[in-house]
Amino acid sequence: MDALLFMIFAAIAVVCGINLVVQTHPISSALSLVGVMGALAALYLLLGGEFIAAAQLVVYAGAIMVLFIFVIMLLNAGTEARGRRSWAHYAGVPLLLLLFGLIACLITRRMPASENVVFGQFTKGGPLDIGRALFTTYLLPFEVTSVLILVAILGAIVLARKEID
Amino acid sequence: MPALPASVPLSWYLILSAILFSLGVAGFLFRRNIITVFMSIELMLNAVNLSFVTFSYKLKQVDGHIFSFFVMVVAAAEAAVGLAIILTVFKNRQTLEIDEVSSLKN
Amino acid sequence: MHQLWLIPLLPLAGFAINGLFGRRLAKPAINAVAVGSVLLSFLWVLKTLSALGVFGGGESVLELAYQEHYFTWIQSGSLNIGVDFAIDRLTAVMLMIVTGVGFLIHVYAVGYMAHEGGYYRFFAYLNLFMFFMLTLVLGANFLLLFVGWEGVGLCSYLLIGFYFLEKFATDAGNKAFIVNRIGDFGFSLAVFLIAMHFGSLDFTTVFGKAKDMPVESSAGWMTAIALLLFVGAAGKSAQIPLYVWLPDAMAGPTPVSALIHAATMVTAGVYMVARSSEIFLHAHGALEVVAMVGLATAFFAATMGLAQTDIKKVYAYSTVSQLGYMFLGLGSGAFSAGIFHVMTHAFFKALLFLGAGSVIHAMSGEQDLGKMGGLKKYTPITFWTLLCASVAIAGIPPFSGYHSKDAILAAAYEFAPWMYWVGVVTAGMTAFYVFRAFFLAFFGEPRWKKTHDSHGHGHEDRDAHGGHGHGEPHESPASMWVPLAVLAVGSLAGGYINIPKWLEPMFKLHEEAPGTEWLVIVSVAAGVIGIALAALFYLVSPGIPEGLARTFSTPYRWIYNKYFVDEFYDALVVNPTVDGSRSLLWRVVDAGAIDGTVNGVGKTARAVGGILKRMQSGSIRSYAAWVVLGSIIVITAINMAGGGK
Amino acid sequence: MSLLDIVLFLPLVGFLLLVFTPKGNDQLPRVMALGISLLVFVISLGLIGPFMGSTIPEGYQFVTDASWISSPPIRYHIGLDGLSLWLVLLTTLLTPIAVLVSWKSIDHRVKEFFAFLILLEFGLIGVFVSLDLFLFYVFWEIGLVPMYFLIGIWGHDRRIYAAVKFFLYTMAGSVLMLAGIIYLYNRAGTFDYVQILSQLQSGRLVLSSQAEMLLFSAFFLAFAIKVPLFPLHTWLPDAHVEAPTAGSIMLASVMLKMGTYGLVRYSVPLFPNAAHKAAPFIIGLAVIGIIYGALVALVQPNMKKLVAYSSVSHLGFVVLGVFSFTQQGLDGAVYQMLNHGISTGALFMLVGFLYERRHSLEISAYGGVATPAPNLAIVFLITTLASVGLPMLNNFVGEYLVLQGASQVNFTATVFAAVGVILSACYMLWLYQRTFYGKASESLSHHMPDLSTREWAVSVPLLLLMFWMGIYTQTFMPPISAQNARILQQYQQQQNRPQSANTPGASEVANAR
Amino acid sequence: MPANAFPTSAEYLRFLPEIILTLGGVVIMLLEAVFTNDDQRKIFGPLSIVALFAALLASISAAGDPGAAFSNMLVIDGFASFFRALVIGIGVLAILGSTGYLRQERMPGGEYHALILFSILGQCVMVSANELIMIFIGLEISSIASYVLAGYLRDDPRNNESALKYFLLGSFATAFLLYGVAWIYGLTGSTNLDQIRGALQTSAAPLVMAGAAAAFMFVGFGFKISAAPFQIWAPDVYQGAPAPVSGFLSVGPKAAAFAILLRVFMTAFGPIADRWEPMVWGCALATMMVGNFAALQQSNIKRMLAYSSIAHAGYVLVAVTAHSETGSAAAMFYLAAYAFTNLGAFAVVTYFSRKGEKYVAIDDFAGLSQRQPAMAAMLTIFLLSLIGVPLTAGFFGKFYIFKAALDANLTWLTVLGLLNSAVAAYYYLRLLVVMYFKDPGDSVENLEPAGLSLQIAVYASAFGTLLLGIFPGWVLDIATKSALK
Repeated sequence: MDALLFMIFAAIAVVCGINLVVQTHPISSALSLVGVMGALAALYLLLGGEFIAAAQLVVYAGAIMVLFIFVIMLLNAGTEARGRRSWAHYAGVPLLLLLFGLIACLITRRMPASENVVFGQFTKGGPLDIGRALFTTYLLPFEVTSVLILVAILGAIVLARKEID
Repeated sequence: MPALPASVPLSWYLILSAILFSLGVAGFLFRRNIITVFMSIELMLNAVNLSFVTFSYKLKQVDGHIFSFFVMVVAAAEAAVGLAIILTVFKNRQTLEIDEVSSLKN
Repeated sequence: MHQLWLIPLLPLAGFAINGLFGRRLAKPAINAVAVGSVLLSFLWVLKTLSALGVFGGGESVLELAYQEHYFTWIQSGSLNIGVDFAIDRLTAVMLMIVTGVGFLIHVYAVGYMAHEGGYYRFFAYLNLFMFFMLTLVLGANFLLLFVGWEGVGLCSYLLIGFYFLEKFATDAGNKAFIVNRIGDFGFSLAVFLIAMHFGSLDFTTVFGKAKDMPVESSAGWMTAIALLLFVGAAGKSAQIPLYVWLPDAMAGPTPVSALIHAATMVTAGVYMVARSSEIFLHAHGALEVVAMVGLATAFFAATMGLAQTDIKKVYAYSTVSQLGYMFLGLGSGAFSAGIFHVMTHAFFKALLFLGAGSVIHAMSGEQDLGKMGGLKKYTPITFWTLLCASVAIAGIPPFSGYHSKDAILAAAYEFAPWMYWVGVVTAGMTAFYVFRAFFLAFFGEPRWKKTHDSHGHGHEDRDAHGGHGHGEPHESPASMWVPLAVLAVGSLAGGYINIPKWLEPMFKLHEEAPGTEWLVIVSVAAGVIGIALAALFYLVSPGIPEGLARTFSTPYRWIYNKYFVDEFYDALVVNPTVDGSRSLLWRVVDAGAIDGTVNGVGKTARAVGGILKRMQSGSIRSYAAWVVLGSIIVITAINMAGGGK
Repeated sequence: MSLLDIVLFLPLVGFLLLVFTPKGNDQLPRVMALGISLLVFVISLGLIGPFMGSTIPEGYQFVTDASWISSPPIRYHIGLDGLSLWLVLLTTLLTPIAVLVSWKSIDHRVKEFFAFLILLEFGLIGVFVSLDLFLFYVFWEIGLVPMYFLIGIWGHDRRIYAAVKFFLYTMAGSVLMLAGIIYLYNRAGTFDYVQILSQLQSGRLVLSSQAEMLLFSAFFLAFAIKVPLFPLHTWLPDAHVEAPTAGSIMLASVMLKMGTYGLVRYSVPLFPNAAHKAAPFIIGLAVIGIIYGALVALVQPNMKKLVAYSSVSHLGFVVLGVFSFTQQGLDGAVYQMLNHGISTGALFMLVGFLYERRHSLEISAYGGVATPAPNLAIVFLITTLASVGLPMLNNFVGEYLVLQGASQVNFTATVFAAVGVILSACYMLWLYQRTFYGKASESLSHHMPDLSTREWAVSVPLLLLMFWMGIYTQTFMPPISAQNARILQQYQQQQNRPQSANTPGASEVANAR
Repeated sequence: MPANAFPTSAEYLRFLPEIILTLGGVVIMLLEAVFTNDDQRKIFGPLSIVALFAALLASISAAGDPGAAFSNMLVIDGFASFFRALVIGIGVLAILGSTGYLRQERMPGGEYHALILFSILGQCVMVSANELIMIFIGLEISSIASYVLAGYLRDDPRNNESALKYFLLGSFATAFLLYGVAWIYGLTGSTNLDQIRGALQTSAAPLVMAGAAAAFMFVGFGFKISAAPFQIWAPDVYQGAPAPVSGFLSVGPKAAAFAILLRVFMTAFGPIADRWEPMVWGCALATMMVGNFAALQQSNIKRMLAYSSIAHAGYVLVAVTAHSETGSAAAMFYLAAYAFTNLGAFAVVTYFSRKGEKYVAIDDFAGLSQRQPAMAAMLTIFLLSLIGVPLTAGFFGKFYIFKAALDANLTWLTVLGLLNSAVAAYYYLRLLVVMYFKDPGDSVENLEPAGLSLQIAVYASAFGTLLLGIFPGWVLDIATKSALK
């Protein structure tokens, strides 16, 4: 059952990922990305990450992707024009294959052997555990992240504010 | 069709992560719309998160989840700033073609 | 202390005064300083020699060299070179010649140069020359000898180029200096070898050690030293193959030719070889080389003298030839005979040049024999004195040349009979061309009358007398002819100063072998025949020379053009050096190869930069591709390094 | 605070004073520069004291040894011995001369010019008195900067090319020397020259033969470029031709000596075995340089270029002398450094005089100068004769000793080097003939005044020195000779010491960190 | 889970500089609404400098009480304190150098100063972090602020492009960094540097994977320090960004990135140094060469300085390659020396470029020495320092680095590096040539004297450059004392 679920969601993730890459209209790509995120949320659940699966849907698929789509709409972005292709376009395929091959080879050959993933084996990914960790061990990063967001807001304001001077 | 096993090895998750990461890279390399390129980066970050969560499962720790949580937050922050930057670029150039934004060069 | 330093320093003081203040001094003052300093020097030589007992004692004095030390010149490690002067018999002879003849020539020059520009400069140089020449003969070590050696070369350079507005004069000066430098190159190498092998440069030490060595020492370095010294001598004394500068040196004023290029400086080589006789005697084969070169020089220079038309050139080649004789004497082992000839030659050759100067003076600067003739009645004193000198050089008894030449030829016969015979032929030729010049100048129709006026201008600033180049030839003033007369006496009677005998303590006296009295007769006969032929060709039937020249046109052309040696040197050495340096070394090696490499490095660097900057295409996607490529490289590299563990 | 400190830092003070001099007045910087440089010269005369007299002191005089940087221990360690004494004096003498020479010819950016000139003096003195390798390197590089500006701002047409080439060439060589210095420090634990030397001599520091050779090469390259040794010489003609007169004087007279000084001070004592091994090769280059420089000088149409190539030739003698490792050779080499400083400096100065009058460096633009300017002709002639090595003038003594020393170890090289002496007469006399002899053209006569009082004032000291150093060498030679004797003694000791590195095992031990 | 869930006051003190900077930034943001634009420029400059000085004092006092803080998230050791002081100092000079620029571009000052402060805050967090998560967050704070700063003049297309390139490529590289972090977390079970080190020292540690993780992380760090082949963004970004920002970017984030690179690689990845050393060796060489050789061809001074900054990163990488105590100290000294030098150089460029950065071609500098001799002299000092002429900071920086490299037996890298520095002399000299040897052109005609704050920035940088060049001892002593093992 676990395997089947993994297969299904993994397939969805990969197909949506590929779709993201091949679609020429940003909206299609954005929707594909949402698909990937949803599939990943399901996989997180399989891995015992209850909180993170929820966050994935709320923060990522919900907030961030809405922002993306909003901007796409705002800028009225259309289908990519077929322009000239730089060398990166042609070199990209072998480069990608090399990179992927390298990573995959490392994972399959060199990663220390470990058990299979069985749903329910790991249950510490709930909000309680996360919250406890965040407010004890990870208190500082948590707080500092607020500054990070502040900076982001400030930056967005600087760049997007209506007029200068 | 061989009988489906009850569960899959951990490394399959990692491979999936690698595939998604590579797809993200591919999107960066092949897409010409700046927003799509940016979304490809988000895809890469998602792939990384999958790795974190997978490793967290393996180690039976919550730290990986925390890390991926921070990644999400950072991704959100980046999205805000990044989209703002894209907006200014669009305002100045009226285009989202990434290849058009190449006036600074030798 | 006999204050030997005064001898060279008096002329140096003269040089300093005239050199520094001469431009503001009146001519009489310049004369007084220049001539007076040499005179004082001459007198100091006399005083010193008499104090040393030379004139009174005879045999017993100066057995050993008398030496004075002033200060250390160069001190480095074990090498200690002092400023030391010494007098021995050889030096005494040279001192007398240099100061005596030098004084006469100074006096002569007062008259001769009276109308020249740069008067003070001339006398300053002349005094400087005296200083260096005296240093040369007084120096008690090889390096001090070398100081004088180079110094006289410098003065020669300056005086040859005295008329520095003329390119040929300065060219001749450069040539003299550079050819001398080639000789000095050999000399200096010899000095290095001497210091290396003897540990000192002092004459006493070096010759003392050399004396203790086995005769005809087989040590190669000894021969090397001797031959290298001889290279130096050949440069200074104009021997084959380095004689080429001397004929050109006649571009200088005539007193210079007399003093430097006849009487004193050019004999420095002879002096030096004689001085180093111990080394030559102990060097295997060196003397043979000296003799051969001397003989060859004597012979070939004589042949070249046959066809010269410039009176000074004739005498110049005769000087080369006579110097060859001296080396023949030295090489035959008769060192004293060589020195003897130095002395007599100083008399008669100085006289020849001064006489020639007087003739030129009379002809208002004309030097071409072809444009002279019939001067006998205009310049009687010059005529008679020149006759004296010509007879002397022809080797006719009892004139001085006869004595010394006879001594040399006798030694040569003993050394190798064929050398004697060549020497005799040379003597005949000498007599011929000297009298040829004599006859052409003083006898026959005056050939100068028609062209006279135009010539006065042509040589205006080259040699004397543009100012009074009009009218008939005239006798020279007293300051000129008195020295001529004194030298004539020397040429006449100088042979009776028995130099070989005087030098006997230093050089083995050359006893004439019994049964060789006929040698003298033959050589004298050769001289007489030479004179007779000259008389026949140039007095009796003047058509013969042209006929001969036509008949033997090829040899004549070779002789007339001095065997094309200058052209040969130019083509073989000078031009290749200059052209090669310019086109190969400078343009190809320096600018092309070396600088090209240097600039090439710069260009390559910039080209690499040009390639690298292409990475910067401005496109974000290609940048990302670089990042991907980089990450692949980095991951691969880090995996390679670990060795797969 | 010893006398030497004052001599060293007074120019720096002068530089700062000049920098902060108000703009606008051109005369003030000239007077200041002259005053400072003369003051330095007068004070520096006091340095001779301990070296005169019957005994030459062992070791360094006027030593100041203070900490500069604590870690790594870099010390401000300076001192003077027979080797550096005269080079310091040469520097302090030539600086006021260079100032006077530039009095009129520099008429724009006057203040900067003199400031750089005085700064240059600071760097040059520093090079000669440093006894700490690091300090030495610092001064070595400092000298580069003012010279770069002197050439670049006040030079002739291709000055930029020349300045950049000069800088890069020297830089390329010196960075490797820096690597060598650092390596030596890592091995010895100190930058102090005296200590490193004593460590090497006592055997506390043993370099493997390979390491020694590499270190020697690193130092040698820097020095050889500066000397400059064939085939690293091509920066020199360009730099000289383009530099202003004062720059040429300082460059030829003092800066080139930095290289030869380095060879004597560092290359030979620190790396005797490597020096010994490399000697035949270096002697070969030196001899090639002597002949090559002379031949190329022969055909130069440009006066300064001619003199520059003659420098290549002359300095070949110095290198030849140093690498003969004989007393005479070393004495001659050091003496020749001074001689070359005097006579070539004077030549550049005189060429500068000519240039000021006619604004051309082409020989063909001259001819017959002796007629309108006889005094200039005489001064030039004496300098020419000094340069060709006429006895009783300074160069002769140096050349003689060098060749005498070299003849004892390599007679073939001596023979070829002596050819250079012939050639020097060729190019110098030909230059003189073409410039001064002949009939002067109308335009030349009008623009060729004879020497002015100022020009006399700078010429006379140099002329006097040419004679003095040629005739009475005992004033100068004993300190040099004594120091060289020590260097040679050390060199021979090092040679005799069994070298542990020839067996691989031992070298590894020596290399172990 | 650590016992001390609640931080002690000592821990807050150790974090005080960051707190001050945060407060400073927030106060500026709040006050922004109160003042007009003109007033903002006048007030916020001094205000941020006050905040920076307060932070500096706090970090100095924190240095007196070293130790960990916040569950080992931070470690305030000498190394951290040194870099904190350095980046804060950089901030002061950067603000001084940009006041005039803001005025001339008529830009509001509030956000600018706040962003600088936040960026420095991020760098402070980075350099004192002992945990990958903190490093990541600090890096992001610094980076996001930097992205915005690079595009601060949002109506200027050059600024936009610069920001976009910086942002996209920076995020791209960060993804690689995170991927590496994920792996190292999976392999060692921790993101704490000390624990990673401990895990890697065990015999069972999967070193190949750890190496690959290190490589991924190096991509991220290499990007920030502009090490080849991840340097390509730098020229475009530096050229496009406002001049004072370029100056700031070339030293501040770079110094912090080097600090974490050193800390991560020497602490966490110390046990696998033999694996990454050859890789860093190659990167160091490639970086030096790319920087120096490409700089030979530049005609835009900002671009040239960008390449020069790449090359200098290469020199520091040589010190990283040495991965020794002296190497670490040398890198610290070098970064300090380079900070003064490069900030000074950019300050002069800022001054010279004038409104709209009109004059940024090298040839525009012709005759500067005659119109503004003092400024030209200062730029000369900076350039000589960049060349590495003795008695300037740059020389001692290079000296210490190559000394450390030779200590570590990196002979060839040393030789090649030194030769590189000789090549580099060429392009710096070219600027000197133009300034001093060429006649003044139009570009220097209407050059006003520099403003006070810029003059302070330039003279202070020059002073620092010379001070570190003549008496490098005290900084080096501090660096040596606080160097990583």
